[in-house]
Order: sequence, then structure tokens, then C-alpha cells
Amino acid sequence: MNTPLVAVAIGFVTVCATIAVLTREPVRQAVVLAAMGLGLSVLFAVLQAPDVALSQLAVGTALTPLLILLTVRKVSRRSTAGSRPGAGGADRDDGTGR
Amino acid sequence: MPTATLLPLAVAIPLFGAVLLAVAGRVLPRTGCDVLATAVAVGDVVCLALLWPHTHGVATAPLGGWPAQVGIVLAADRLGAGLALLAACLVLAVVVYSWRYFDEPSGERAGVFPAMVLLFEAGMVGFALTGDLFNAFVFFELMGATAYALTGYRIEDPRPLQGALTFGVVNSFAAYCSLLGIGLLYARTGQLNLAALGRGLAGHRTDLLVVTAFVLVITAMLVKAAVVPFHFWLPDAHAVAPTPVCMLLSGVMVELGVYGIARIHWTVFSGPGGVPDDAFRRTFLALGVLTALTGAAMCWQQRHLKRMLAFSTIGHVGLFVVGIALLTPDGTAGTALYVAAHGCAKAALFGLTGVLLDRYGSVDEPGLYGRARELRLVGVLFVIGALALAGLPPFGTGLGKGLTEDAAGHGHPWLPAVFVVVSAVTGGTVLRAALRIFWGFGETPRPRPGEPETTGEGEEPEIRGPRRALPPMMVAVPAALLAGCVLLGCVPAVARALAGGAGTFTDPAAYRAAVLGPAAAATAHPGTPGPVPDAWTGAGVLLGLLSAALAVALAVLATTRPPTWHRAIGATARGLRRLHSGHLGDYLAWLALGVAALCAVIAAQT
Amino acid sequence: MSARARLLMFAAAAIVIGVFYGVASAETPSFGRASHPYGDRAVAASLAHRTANVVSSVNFDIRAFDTLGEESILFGTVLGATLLLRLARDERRRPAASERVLPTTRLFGVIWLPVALVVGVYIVAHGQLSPGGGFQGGVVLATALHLGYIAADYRVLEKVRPLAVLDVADSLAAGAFTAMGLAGLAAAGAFLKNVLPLGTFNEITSGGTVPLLNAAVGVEVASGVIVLLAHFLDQAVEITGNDEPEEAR
Amino acid sequence: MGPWPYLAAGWILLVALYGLVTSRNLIHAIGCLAVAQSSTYVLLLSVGYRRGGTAPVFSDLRPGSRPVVDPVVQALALTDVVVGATVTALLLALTIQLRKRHGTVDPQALTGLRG
Repeated sequence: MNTPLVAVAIGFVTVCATIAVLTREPVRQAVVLAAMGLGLSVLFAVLQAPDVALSQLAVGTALTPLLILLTVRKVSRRSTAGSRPGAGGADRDDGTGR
Repeated sequence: MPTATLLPLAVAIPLFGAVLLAVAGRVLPRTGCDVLATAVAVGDVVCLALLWPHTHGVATAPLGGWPAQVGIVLAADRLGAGLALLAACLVLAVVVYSWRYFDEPSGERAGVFPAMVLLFEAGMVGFALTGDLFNAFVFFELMGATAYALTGYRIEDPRPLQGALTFGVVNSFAAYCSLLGIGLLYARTGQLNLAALGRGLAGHRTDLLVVTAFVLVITAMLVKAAVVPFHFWLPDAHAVAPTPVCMLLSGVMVELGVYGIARIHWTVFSGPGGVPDDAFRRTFLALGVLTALTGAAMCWQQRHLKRMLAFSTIGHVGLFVVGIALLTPDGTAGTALYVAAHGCAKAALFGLTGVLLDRYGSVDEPGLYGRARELRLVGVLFVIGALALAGLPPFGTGLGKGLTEDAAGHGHPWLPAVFVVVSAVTGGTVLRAALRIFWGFGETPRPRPGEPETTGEGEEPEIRGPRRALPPMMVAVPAALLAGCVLLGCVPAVARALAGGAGTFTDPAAYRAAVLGPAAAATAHPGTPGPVPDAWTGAGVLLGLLSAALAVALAVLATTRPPTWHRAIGATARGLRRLHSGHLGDYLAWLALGVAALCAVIAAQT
Repeated sequence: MSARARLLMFAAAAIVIGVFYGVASAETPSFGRASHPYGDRAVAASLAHRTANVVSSVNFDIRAFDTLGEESILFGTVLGATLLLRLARDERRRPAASERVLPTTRLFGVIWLPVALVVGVYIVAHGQLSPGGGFQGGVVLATALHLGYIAADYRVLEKVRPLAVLDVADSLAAGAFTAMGLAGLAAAGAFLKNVLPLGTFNEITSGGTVPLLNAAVGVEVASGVIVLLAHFLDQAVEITGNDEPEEAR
Repeated sequence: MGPWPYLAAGWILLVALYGLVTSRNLIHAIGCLAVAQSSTYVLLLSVGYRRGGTAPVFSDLRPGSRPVVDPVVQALALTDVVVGATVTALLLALTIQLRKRHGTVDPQALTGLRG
């Protein structure tokens, strides 16, 4: 009875992982990562691992994306200051990726 | 004290010390933190020294009172305990070396840096002593996480941050590969204990599952050991880390990777159902030789002193891999001694480079040309370190090299030549730099514009504030380390103990019996008994003298007549240098290529 | 290396790795099989120590040494972040500006903050009985506190977040794990041995040292994650370089 | 299900490696590293699954009444989750500082170390 659920959850996680890798823009990647964390939690729950599901929910959907978003905020805020001397290619790439 | 106490204490002491420093560092002045850190480091050295006499066979400590089938067991033989002891000694040296080295890291938190060093120590000691594969992964990650942070310590300088990031990403990815491999092994055997894993594999034939799991598990160790083509992160990280951290990274952390390969192979994959001896031997001999030659060739090309030393570490790691790939007790014994002596010599050389950085704010060979004439003592020590690197008797490096060459020469007469060439080139490069920097030998080196290279100029100094006298510990510690290197070569008891330990190390039956109980030993194939050579031989002394003489000749040639033949070598080496691009994507692509090639090569031989 | 060469090299390697891994997967015992020797031994060991949640028992009793290493990694990371995200010589701290918060947002935070705190404590406390434990509860506790940031503004968060205390708590909890291991060594001759009375199965005090280690991890994770997030928030909100214009948020 | 859960883990690792190799932004690369790590959880928990098994928690389950899935791999995955989160945090901290000093987070633009 569990097998279809497992298959769906694994499929979802695999697709999310692929999209997360192909999403080159960190903010959107963080959102996909959060979705993937959620998918992983569901997968772990159907694999009868509630402990891991809980911590994945806390870490994968909340903590890691939050840290990434805070980093992006810090990193992209600096770009308004203009490029520093000797920082090659700084003005071309504003830290948000392409 | 019984081994069940000493083994966990060796990990618990630095962990507890780190906590003490993190808390006490908020109120204690800098001196108090240094004293506390030194006391903890001494405590761990004492603990491991007390453990040493108990390691005739394999000393075990079942944690939590659980047997190996259920819980985690710490298991130490001479080589594991010896490596842990080396790590503890180098940590003590580093803590003493940095007594007055750094300026205050962040004002109020003087204890954070030594606390991180102690956590790093706990990771290394735990990795060397554990008898459980997943536990080894955990301590591998502890070692890694603290090392990344320590490497990026100088946040005012851009290059350490880049080096630390490359280091962190490549190592973490490799660790995840290993964990996948652990998962595959667990699926096959349902075990995590090394000895139990070895026994569990014996029930099946060697199939692609075992080969793939072996390669994946070993990937993290290959990256840590900086075996070509997994080595690219190492020069980037070692060239930029703070000097005391470099002493640990090059002195012992890289060697722990080699130890991990040997330990996992012998305990898990050496029996039936594992990786055949011939496949392992051929593959890792080739990898070792490739690594050694690449390291030596790249070392010769460097002008950034720390990067030069980092590539010389890669060259020597290649020799260590050759030593363990022989799969004989005498090769393993020689390598063990070589690792210990090399750790002392390399840490001493990094420490002396730190003096240059402190005095002149540069680690650039041409930039420092002739400038350090007043540091005569440092210069003499630097030359001694270079000769130790070249394997001159009576240094421990010479004895270790001689013993390993002896073991290698039995089946492969051309291998000693590799040892001589690699140690001569790496020693000669360091000697060349010493002659130029401390004595102004030869003519002023000309700049080489347009070449892909890292200069050692414009380093952020590691010390700020008014000009001060050179802290005596910054010279005393390297001198003591070099003395230790001599002692390793001159005190026969050390070599004898390691030779005995190598016999146990290469005997999976003994390990299995110690960890799982005597009944378990029957399934393992017996080790090769017989005395392991442990003393200087005529051939060893001669080859040591030869490589030292070659090193001197190379250094003198390089300083007196640089242009013509140096340019010829430079042209051929430029392609190799281009590959060291500093680009994270390149490094990971190389890692993927390495994993794929290893899979294919080992599968073809089974 | 050019991007193209790099990609080609990766593609070739990935195909080989994929083939090997694929064959290995086919040779791996099939998904959902009945034989789990180590798992069965762990269940028996956990029941022998009267711990209802076997995963907690594995984490805090049977393989507690793994968790000691893991907690040390967390401790090291917090120290490392302290080291790496310190104020550089050319930076200064600028107090965060006060912010206007929508009343509904404030209400959301005010209501959820206590709920999240209670849930976090509950998850930590019942670690040896039900799913969850020190780690999961600790993260929930740490996240709960940051609802304060949503509800009010950064200055309020800074007030309810005694960083120095939390930092010390993080260290002490990490030390407590080691200390309990040493207590086992002193009392019963084995590091991390479960020396306390095991209690009655399925009660909150059951499992000997498991609830204590669990609580230590809960404290460490909660305070460690708060400190970690604080360093990141400080970077994002308060710390500016000299060359950086002060901008209104 | 056959070997599909294991294959999914392998796919996730390789696709993450592809992202790492081609990344033009270090924050994206660190996100890919987090993806790579999730492959290990998927593999570990799949290996420990037992058909018809239930969670290894006996607070409302009589011991021995039903088969349970392997609790050891769950503990390993739990440890792994923490390790992954902390390493990610550390690498992001390094990225923040690198951006300040280098002015870029594009690995292709970092040329301070080569040769």
C-alpha cells in the first residue's frame, strides 16, 4: 500500500533536485530547495522515518534556505556600492548569478 | 590505565579543552588562553604516550559497553596510535608556536582560535582511532569543518577565503560520495564496524557493487590525501591558510587520508569478496607514482614558498601511497616512519616560512631575494629542513625512505629511482629558495610576466601592531621539530616498534580477532609473518646521500645558471600548471574523472 | 580549461560513474527486503535499555559516539562562524533601523511565538519516547525565537536574544555531552556508558542517560543555531564596510 | 520498486555534481552541495526500508507485534542532516567574506590562486 506513495515522493524529490540544480539564481534556488526539503520530509515519513522527516523539515525547508537568503541579501546589497579596485569582473556579476 | 579508558580519553581531552577555551576565553586574557591550550595539548600527548605501550597488538575500547556488533569500538594498533600521537605532538607544537603569533582575533574572544585547533585535533585523533566506518566519516567531517574555518581565518585577505571555499566544497562533496559508498556496503553486509564489514563481504563474490562501493568510500580519503587527480584543492588551501594551520594540514591531515586508504583496504576489502590484492597494488602504485612526479614537477615551478611546500607534500604523499600500495609489512613500516619524520620536517619548514612572513610580509622567493641575510639561524634551520626533505641520513625521512625503497625495490627495481628523484627535486627546490633568500645566491631572479602562477607578494601580514622582536618560540619550535626528525632516524626503538606495528596492521585476522573476538579470526586469511626490517641498510644510506647530493646540485644549478634550461623545463611544465586553474568547476570535473577512471581500472582487473 | 572541455570531461566521467552505479544498484539487495541484521540488534539493545524510540537509543546510547562527533561539528561550526563573520578591521557596526510592522504580522508572531516554544520544548523532552528529540526540538526552538524578528524588528530580536549567554550555553551543552561520557567511564569503565537507572519503559524518565544527553543536545542545538543565525543576520543587517554607502532599509 | 530508489540517489548526486561543475555563482554551488547531500539520505533510508515495516518507535506499539524498519540508518541520516546543515552554514559564511574581499561570487572570476 505504501509503494505508490514512495514512488511518487521519490519522483518528486528527484525532479525537485534537478530543478534546484538548474535554477541558477540563488533566491529562486532557495525556494526550490525548500520545496525539495518538504518532498524529502514526506518521503522519509512514508519510509517510516519520522525522526529524520522532522529534522529534514526543520533543516531542509527552514534553516538552509533561510541561511541562503540571508547570504544573498548580504552579498547583493554590496553590489550597489560599485566595484572595488582590483576586483575583476565585479560589476559584470552582481552576485545574483546568471 | 586500561586501554578502555585511554582510547576515548584521547578524543575527549581535546573536545573538553575546546569547550573550556570557548567559555574561559571570554574572560581570560590572551596569555591565560595560551596556557590553557598548551596544558590541554600536553594532556593529550601524555594520554596517547601512555596508550603507546599497550598497542603491541590491537588495543580496543568498546564505547558505551556495547560489543562491536552493536555499538562503536575504538581500536588502536601501533600505526593508528602512532599517527594520533604525531597529530597530538604537532598540535602541541602549533599551540606553542602561536603563543605570540597572532594578533587578537576579535578583541574579546581570544580562545576561539586555539579552541578550533583542539577540535581539529579531536577530529584527527578520532579518525585515527575509530574502528567503525560511519564513525570515521563523522570524524572526517569534524576534521574537515574545523579545517575549512581555520583555513579562511584571515578574512581581510581574499585568497584564504577562496582557498577555504575550494577546500570545503571539494572535500564535502567527496565525503558525500563516501557516505553513498557506506550506504552500498551497509546494504550488502548490514554492518558498519570495519572488521565486521570485512567478514560480511567474504560471503559474496567480488562484483561491481563492491568495486563501486570501494571507489566511492575511498574517494574522500583520496581527496584528503591529495592523490592526483584529486589533489587540486591542496595547494590552494595550504598556500593561504595561517602558518600554524599549514603545519597541521601538511604535517598530518593529508597523511591521515593515506592512512584511511590503507586502514579501510586492510580491514574491509583485503579478504575474499573484496578488492583483489593485485588490482589494488597495480592501481595504487600507478596513482602513487603519478602523484609523486606531479608534486615534484609542480614544486620546482613555484615561487610562493607555502605553495612550494604544499606541492612538495603532494610529492611525498605520492611516495607514501606507493609504500602502502606494496601491501607488504616492510613497505607499510617504512611508510609509517617516513610519514612521522616528514610531518616533523614539513611542519618545521612551514614554521620557518612563518618567520619570513612575520618579518617581511612576503613569502615570494624572488621578492625575498637576499633580504633575509640577518636571519642566519633561521636560514641554517631552513637548509637543514630542506636536506631532511631530501632524505639525508640520519634524518628519520632518510630512514623511512630507505626502508620503503628497500621494500619497493624487491618487486619493482625502478621504484627506488622515483623515490630518489622526487625527494631530490622537492628538497632541492626548498634548498634553492633558502640559498636565494638567506644568502642571496646567484643573480637576481627576473620576473616572469604572463605565466599562470601565484606570487607570494602582497600577503596580509598575520601580525599587526608596532615592530617587535621575533618571538623566540617561532624559531625554537621548528628547531625542536627538526630535532624530532633526527631522533626518529637515530633511535632504533621507534623504527622497531613501527615495524612490529606494521605486521599487525597488515594482518586482518589479528584485527578481526581483537575487535570481534577470537572466533571471528578464522574467516580472515592469515597475514604474512616474518621479521620486518627496521634499521639503516647500506643501500638506504647510499640512496639517501645520493638524493641529498642531487638536491644540492639542483639548487646550486638553479641559482647559478637559471635562464636556459629553466626556460626549457618551464615550457613543458606550463601545460601542467595551466591545469591548476584555481577554478572550482575544473577541480570537481577532475574528481569525477578520477572516480570514473578508478571504477573502470579496478573493475577491469577483477 | 574552457567551459566546453570541462563539460565534456564531466559528461564522460558521469556516464561511466552512472553505468557503474546503476549496475551496483541492480546488485544491491532489493528495496524493502526483510533482512536487517544490524537494525534488529539495535532494536533488541534499545528495548533492553527501556528506550521506546529506537532511533533515539541508537543516537544517544548505542552509537552515542557518533552524536558526540556530530555535536562537536555543530560546536565547531558555531565557533567557526564566530571566527569568520567577525567584524573585519575595515568594517563597523551600524544599529539597525526601527521598522514599522503590519498589525496582522505582529499578531501572527505574538500568537505563534509561545506555541512554537512549547512545541519545541515538548519535542526535546519526549525524544526517547516519540519521534523527535534534542536536535529537531532545538531547531524548532531556535526558529521560534526568530518569529520575534517577524513580529517586531531586529532591535527587539536583539533584546530577546542574549547572545553571550546563548554562546556560553552552547559551549556548556557541548561540554556536558563529553562530561556525561566521562561519567560513564568513571562509574562503569566504558566511555558514554548508560549508567543511570533505566526507569520504566515508556515513561519520560526512562532510558537512563538518553534523556539527559537528549536535553544537552537540545540546548546545544537551540543556542547554537540562534548564535549561528545571529552572525548571519548581523552581516545582513548591521555590519557595513567603509566603502559602502549607508542605505535606508 | 526494484533498484529505483537507489538509482534516484545516484541521479541526484550526479545532477548536483553537474551543477557544481558548471556553476557561475558560489551560492548556487553551495545549494548544489546541499542537493548532493540529500542523495545520501535517500540512499540510506531506502537501504533500511522493510516492506510492511513500521517506524521503530515503541511508545504505542507492543515490541515484537510488527516488523520495524532499520533504525540504524535513520540515526545515520539524522547525524548526516546536522552535518550537512552546519557545513552549508560554514561555506556560506566564507562566501559572504569572499564577496567582500573579491567583489564577486563567480568562481570563474576568482584568479588569485593558480599555477
